[in-house]
Amino acid sequence: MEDKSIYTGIQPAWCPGCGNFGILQAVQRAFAELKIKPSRVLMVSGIGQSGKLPHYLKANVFNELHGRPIPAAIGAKIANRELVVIAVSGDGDGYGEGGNHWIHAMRRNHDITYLVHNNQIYGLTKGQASPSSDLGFVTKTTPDGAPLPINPIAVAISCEASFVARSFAGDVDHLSAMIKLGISHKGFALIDILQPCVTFNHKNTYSWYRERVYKLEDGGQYNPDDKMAAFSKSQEWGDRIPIGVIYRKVRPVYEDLLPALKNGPLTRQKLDPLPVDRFLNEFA
Amino acid sequence: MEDKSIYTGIQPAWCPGCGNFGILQAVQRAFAELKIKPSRVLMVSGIGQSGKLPHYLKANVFNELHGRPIPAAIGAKIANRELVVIAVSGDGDGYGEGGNHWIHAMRRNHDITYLVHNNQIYGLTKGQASPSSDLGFVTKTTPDGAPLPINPIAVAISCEASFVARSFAGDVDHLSAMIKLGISHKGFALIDILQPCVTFNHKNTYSWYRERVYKLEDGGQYNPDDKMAAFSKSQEWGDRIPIGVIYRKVRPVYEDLLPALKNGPLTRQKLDPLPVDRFLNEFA
Amino acid sequence: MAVDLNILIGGEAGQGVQSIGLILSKVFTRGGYHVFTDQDYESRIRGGHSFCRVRIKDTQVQAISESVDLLVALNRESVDLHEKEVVSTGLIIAENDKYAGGDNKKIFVLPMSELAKNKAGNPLTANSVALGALMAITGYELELLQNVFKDHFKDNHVLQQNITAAVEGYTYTKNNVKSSFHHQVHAREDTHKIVMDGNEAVALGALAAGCKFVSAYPMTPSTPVIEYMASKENEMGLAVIQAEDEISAINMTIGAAFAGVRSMTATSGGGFCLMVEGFGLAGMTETPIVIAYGQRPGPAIGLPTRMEQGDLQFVLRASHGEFPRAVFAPGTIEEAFWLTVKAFNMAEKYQIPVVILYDHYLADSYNTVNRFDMTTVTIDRGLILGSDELNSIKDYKRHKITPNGVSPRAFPLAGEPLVVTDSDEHNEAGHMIEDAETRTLMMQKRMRKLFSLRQDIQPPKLYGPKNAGSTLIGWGSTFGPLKEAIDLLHHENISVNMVHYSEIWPFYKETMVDIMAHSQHTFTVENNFTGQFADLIAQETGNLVSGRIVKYDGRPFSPEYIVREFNKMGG
Amino acid sequence: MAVDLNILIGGEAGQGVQSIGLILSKVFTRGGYHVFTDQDYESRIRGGHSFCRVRIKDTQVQAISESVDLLVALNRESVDLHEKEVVSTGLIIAENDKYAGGDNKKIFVLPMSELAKNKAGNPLTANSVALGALMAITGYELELLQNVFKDHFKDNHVLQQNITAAVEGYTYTKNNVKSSFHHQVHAREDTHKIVMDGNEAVALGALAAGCKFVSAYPMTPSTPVIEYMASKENEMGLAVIQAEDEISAINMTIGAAFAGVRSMTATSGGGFCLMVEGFGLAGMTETPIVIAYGQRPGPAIGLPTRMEQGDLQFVLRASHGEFPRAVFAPGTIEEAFWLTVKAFNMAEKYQIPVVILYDHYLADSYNTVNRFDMTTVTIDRGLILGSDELNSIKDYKRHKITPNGVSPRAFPLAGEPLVVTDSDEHNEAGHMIEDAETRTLMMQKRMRKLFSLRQDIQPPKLYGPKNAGSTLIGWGSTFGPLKEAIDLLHHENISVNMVHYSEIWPFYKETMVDIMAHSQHTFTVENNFTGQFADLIAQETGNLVSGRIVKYDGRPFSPEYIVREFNKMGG
Ligand SMILES: Cc1ncc(C[n+]2csc(CCOP(=O)(O)OP(=O)(O)O)c2C)c(N)n1
Ligand SMILES: Cc1ncc(C[n+]2csc(CCOP(=O)(O)OP(=O)(O)O)c2C)c(N)n1
Ligand code: SF4
Ligand code: SF4
Ligand SMILES: [Mg+2]
Ligand SMILES: [Mg+2]
Repeated sequence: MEDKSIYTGIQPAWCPGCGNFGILQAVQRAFAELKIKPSRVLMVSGIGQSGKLPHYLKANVFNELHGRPIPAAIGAKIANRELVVIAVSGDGDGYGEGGNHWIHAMRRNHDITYLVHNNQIYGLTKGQASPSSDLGFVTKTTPDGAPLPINPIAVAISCEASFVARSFAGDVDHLSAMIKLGISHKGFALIDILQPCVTFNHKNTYSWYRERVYKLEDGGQYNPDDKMAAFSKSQEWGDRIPIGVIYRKVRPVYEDLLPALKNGPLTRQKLDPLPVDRFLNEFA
Repeated sequence: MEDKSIYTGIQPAWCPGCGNFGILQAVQRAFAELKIKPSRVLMVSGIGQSGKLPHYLKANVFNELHGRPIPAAIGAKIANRELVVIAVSGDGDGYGEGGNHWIHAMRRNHDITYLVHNNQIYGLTKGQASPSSDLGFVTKTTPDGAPLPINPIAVAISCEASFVARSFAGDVDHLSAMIKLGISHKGFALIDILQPCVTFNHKNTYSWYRERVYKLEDGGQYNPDDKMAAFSKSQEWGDRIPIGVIYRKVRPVYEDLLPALKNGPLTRQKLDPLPVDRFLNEFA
Repeated sequence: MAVDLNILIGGEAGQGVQSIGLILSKVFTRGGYHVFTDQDYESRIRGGHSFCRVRIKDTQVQAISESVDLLVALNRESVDLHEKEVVSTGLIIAENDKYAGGDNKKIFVLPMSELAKNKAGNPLTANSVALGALMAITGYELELLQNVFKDHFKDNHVLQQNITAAVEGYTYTKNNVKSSFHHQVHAREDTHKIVMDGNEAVALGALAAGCKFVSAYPMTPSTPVIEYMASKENEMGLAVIQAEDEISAINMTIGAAFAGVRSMTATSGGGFCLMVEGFGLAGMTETPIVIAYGQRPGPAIGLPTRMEQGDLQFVLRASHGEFPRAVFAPGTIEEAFWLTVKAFNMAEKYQIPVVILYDHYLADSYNTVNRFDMTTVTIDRGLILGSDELNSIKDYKRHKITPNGVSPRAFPLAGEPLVVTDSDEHNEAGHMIEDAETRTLMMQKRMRKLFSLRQDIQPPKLYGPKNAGSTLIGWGSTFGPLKEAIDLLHHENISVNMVHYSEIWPFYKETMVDIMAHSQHTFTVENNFTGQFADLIAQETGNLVSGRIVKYDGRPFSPEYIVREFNKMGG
Repeated sequence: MAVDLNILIGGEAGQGVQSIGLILSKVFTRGGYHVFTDQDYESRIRGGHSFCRVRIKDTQVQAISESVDLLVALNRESVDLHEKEVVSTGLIIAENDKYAGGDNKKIFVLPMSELAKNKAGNPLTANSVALGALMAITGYELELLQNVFKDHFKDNHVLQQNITAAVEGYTYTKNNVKSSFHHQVHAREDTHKIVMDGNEAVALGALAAGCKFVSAYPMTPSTPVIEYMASKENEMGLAVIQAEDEISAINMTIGAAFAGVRSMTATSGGGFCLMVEGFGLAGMTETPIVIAYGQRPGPAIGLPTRMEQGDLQFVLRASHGEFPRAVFAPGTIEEAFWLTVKAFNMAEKYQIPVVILYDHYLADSYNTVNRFDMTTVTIDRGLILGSDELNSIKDYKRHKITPNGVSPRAFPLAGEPLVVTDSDEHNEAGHMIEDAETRTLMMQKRMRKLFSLRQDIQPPKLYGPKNAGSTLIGWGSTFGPLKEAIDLLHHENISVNMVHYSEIWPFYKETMVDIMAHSQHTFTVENNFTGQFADLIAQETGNLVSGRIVKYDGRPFSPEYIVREFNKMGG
């Protein structure tokens, strides 16, 4: 058995029974199984219940503003490619406030892993609808029912995210396997995690998800390399919800575009004003 | 022939030969053919060469900040549903700076028309790459070549935009037809317009586009009601570029969700403090 | 005997501390008392520690007190943390006397869980047992509690269980409490006052003012404003939309205002940061909008559920470039209502953005107030052209240059003429311009509005003697604690008065100049680090205050704290 | 005779006005002169009207002059608009003498298009014809123009055409100009100075300081900073990324800085509005970043291609909550370089965000400057733990409380210990906290950094006699015009001196207090409406200035304008 104790952080402040505990376990297990030392990992999270995750395990942590983990993760990855960089959002944080960063980070294919704790609600601010709340979901800010939700899987495929998976916080085995794949993938890896919020979301509960999720791996004929099949799969939501790797495509990562990164991490480059002297000739 | 003179605004400040002139003509023709009075139209534009369009025709105009025409258009539409509200962006304005508003407005299905002058470049700021610049496109800010562009059609379909079309500024007939359909459509209508920038984009020129575009209407067997077909069509970009209505789906508009709008435009509701008196009982 | 009873209820998040506070506030208000209740909670949904302090007086009360007469401890931690605040004659109501070492004489053991489960048949009614006990201990009328329960619990079965629980707690306490509690309170005549918090007052103010459009993104502490307004969508003919982010929220608000309705957004510091560009857009396009801005401690995420007055200077200067704005900072719940109404009037009269700058403390504190008289609410939409007027104009100019800078407003489709505006500098017709002359005239036109706006600003409130040795200066939610601090200092025979600003910008300078000339010592009292209001005074009057009393730990001032700091400063 | 030659080139956008300006600047710099060249253009790519003014002196020059000796009119409008600026002995070079009514004696008709097309074989060389003519008229050495052409035109064929065009213009002019021009200039010894604009100086400063990461979103006037830096990616080992928006840009910048490299972003007011929340995040997490902030007139989109100093107070107060920051506003091109270097040093030494607040005028004006000596550039990264030091610490605390408030910094993966930080208020270890005590200590820790930072701030520059009847006070890009205004006033025997701030925050108070005590009259001179620096002085010193000379039409001050305003104020 892997030793997860080295990944234990401070005491979680989540509600008892919250789906986030499953995510925490899965991340720790993935690290342990991949044998990644805490010091090699940088977790950049946003604000929300999800944003607290990094504090509860052991890693380098940058707890960002609401909606902004992706840009900081990108900046850090470019500065030091030797870091394993994981961005962590909630559905509000990632698909709402931070939606613009998300779509552009996917198309540019930055080499980071993106965990989205998708509880289909704003947890930390006490139960408003989120961009992924089901159609018609009633909250105090959506008394007339929420509009059509975002389909994160479909959007990710349309933005050519190079690894797109969905998993379920209630299935730690599956989730940790997905996280391992995501971390191992070179390029932007989205893992949308169905996460029950026991306090504010009384619709999409553990049992609601459990009755619906099925594994794409089971059956063994689903091919995540087929974009059209993936898009078609992304349309399934309701009685049956697929989990697993939905889309995957090997393509150049953004960081490979940058000539400066060829000589090792930027953090190790020398700071030297002297070469600038020759640029001055341009101004003579 | 329609009389477009009533739609003539101030003198354009675009470069001679700019694709925007074709868009201007097409919009005027669409208005004329739909017999929409200028006073019924509100055009909300962002900042960029595209953002100047509304000034060059006759309509109510709110020239917004860079990237923000969609939210103001939504606010105005909710305030007064009797207005024909058209938001106008460039590719940088709409898909870059304003990307988050775009994806959420589509899923919520606000009843507005959205014209994106897509010249695959930042025109007004003198030629930097835009989110839709072709892969590898070299500019001063992308000396190593631009990363994979956004695919606005695919993203729109994945966000369930209820009307998704592409047209070409070099084909005023086609474009004005698309704009008419977009305005007549109830719900969010995206019209992505291929627009040559004669000054800064020397790749995607009139002839480059002309050699590639073909009309979906021609051939007569393309069905924009089929989402999978639409997504598949959205993947075409290169030697052949489809123009026409790519996806269409009738679904409830956001404004229909709002109970307050049942009694006519909000602009016509009375401002009356007295009903608040009975709410005070809740606080006794 | 004057009533001044202080009850503190402590427990974990999720244990219902806040609703005990609200119920008590209503119970005592219905019995003719004045109540002030604050909230202290962490940024989590379950666990941790939270508490609320209910203060009951027979005269107006607008601040909490540091000493506690009755501590209701829903868990052990509440005893540990708050025991020391309990006065010598006070009492601690707790489930278990093992709390706090077990030898605490003040503890009155109340088997809340047991009574709730076994007698009322529902373990969730434990809080009602405690409420019943409180009635017994203070000698207050149990019927009033039952009354409030009737409005509070919608489900009849649940209501009955809670009533039973309260009776059980009441009876058990009557039978078991050793000695009579020092502070007995009896219901007086119901003066039909109401109880609400700052968020509710802002929301009601906006509804009364005829706000028809709200777009916002949730953020503590102002989320309840939009939640409350959303609950009145139907009755008020109002559209509330939760936007994808704050940038969208403010731009939607501007779009709706441009189209012709009163519209607003609500946020806190982090959200306002994202609105700053839109704020300037409202200034440039002369679009009237109202922003309810509930402050919390920064920078960045800071302390999400706590209070600070750290954003004053930011709001005064927010956005690049220069344009007129108004900033109001209500000192009380009542002011929160009335200044919100005024915010809408000023916004439309001067076609500017107006900020209601309050904070978590005011947002989340309950206070007994008079029912607002809706017949005295005035709605002044400023200069708006109706369709006849409009159609008689050939070329309507949205930004016509006028002597006072205010251009007659018109809305799209109100008539035939077109309404045009631009975020770029523009001419009278609203079209983009480049020339120096038009730019200069337009800057002058917009800034000129400040002159008239100034006439509509009320002077700050003075309290205490006109001339005094020292003056305490405050703004916003410090009003209550400051006023009571003055009373305490007067009891110590100290010559001191107070100036309180709730209409902050444009700055009402005259009073301050006068005070600076007459008082020997002037001290600003603010919940921030640098003393931002003191900076404002210096900037506007060229006078430096003698001292700055500041607090930046995320907690409000108590009157006692102010007195101590004042004395330290040798005021 | 002292040389002070003023050339104005006017034409449509797209006609190459700007490159004529640059070429002339280089030509005269290579001939040992000092040049100052500004740009005036509209927010469009073709058409409209743009011009640039080239001033050539034999001594240092840092401002334009209002009077024009030579007007090169590339179109009719340039004559119409600028004719009145031409001095009586001046000359107008134009294609057609029908311009300006046709009877303008000053017009020298130069058939630019014809010579370009027929003699040089390329109609696009018309500007070079004009340049050749300028050499002939001023008596300047044609070889120097040809020299500059060699560096300017990369393609040999095009180069030859332009050389021919210049010779044609030169010869035609020599043969046809009626009388000798009043202002003859001959090349002096080449002092090997260089010519650059403010954007280039900032970009070079950042490169010299070792900036390794830039993320930005294009915005006038600062876009050229990132464009220039991107052109050096390979040579400097630097990553430049154009972000999807400014929010992303600043947060990427912060992420890279946290990971361990010097990083920056560049923007203008509208973009900075969107960065305001991230700015506070840098403050809260103590992450050093540098922001190159080129001002333009606001509010909102304002005048995109023009100048203003309207954002000072915004930057000083931007973001909710309170945290230390530094704001530098270079007065000259040279300062733009050196203060950018300093910005990186201060950012890392104090772990704070630092803003270089310049404006379109400085950004886009060329000036003759000495080559920056790279051997004198110092790089001070502050307290950073190396891997050995780090590994010897058991529990590294990113936000350790220290006497001066600065915590030793470490980067992820620099050693085994973990680096943790949070946008929430946090403890020394970087984890979120809720308690009042830690909050208070952390606020104090961060704000304490200001004390040491103050020691690193240079006093403002004084010019003129130490004591004078009046003092003109400026900041940022007004340095040049202000200094020359002082000279002009001294010629009028007026007792006046000047104080100029380029390191604005933390505010260097002592000088100002001293000046206010000695000068009878103090006048701030600023390109904004309200006099924002005057507000800052009042806030910091408690003194009001006697008057505020302001200008807010989007155009820079000329020395003459300042003198007129000063005289009007009775200074
Ligand atoms: C700019 C900004 N806007 C709003 C907030 C308030 N806020 C904090 S968390 C949150 C939403 C949380 O929802 P989600 O991201 O789904 O996370 P969850 O708590 O459900 O895990 C909001 C709106 C904030 N901190 N900053
Ligand atoms: C917040 C903000 N950021 C940046 C800018 C500068 N800016 C103006 S237009 C523009 C890009 C224009 O590109 P696009 O939207 O494609 O329009 P085009 O000019 O190509 O039509 C930019 C970056 C701005 N005005 N505001
Ligand atoms: S509110 Fe929901 S998401 Fe947040 S901790 Fe509780 S259960 Fe989890
Ligand atoms: S720069 Fe390009 S987009 Fe802009 S007006 Fe010129 S041709 Fe059109
Ligand atoms: Mg959530
Ligand atoms: Mg474009």
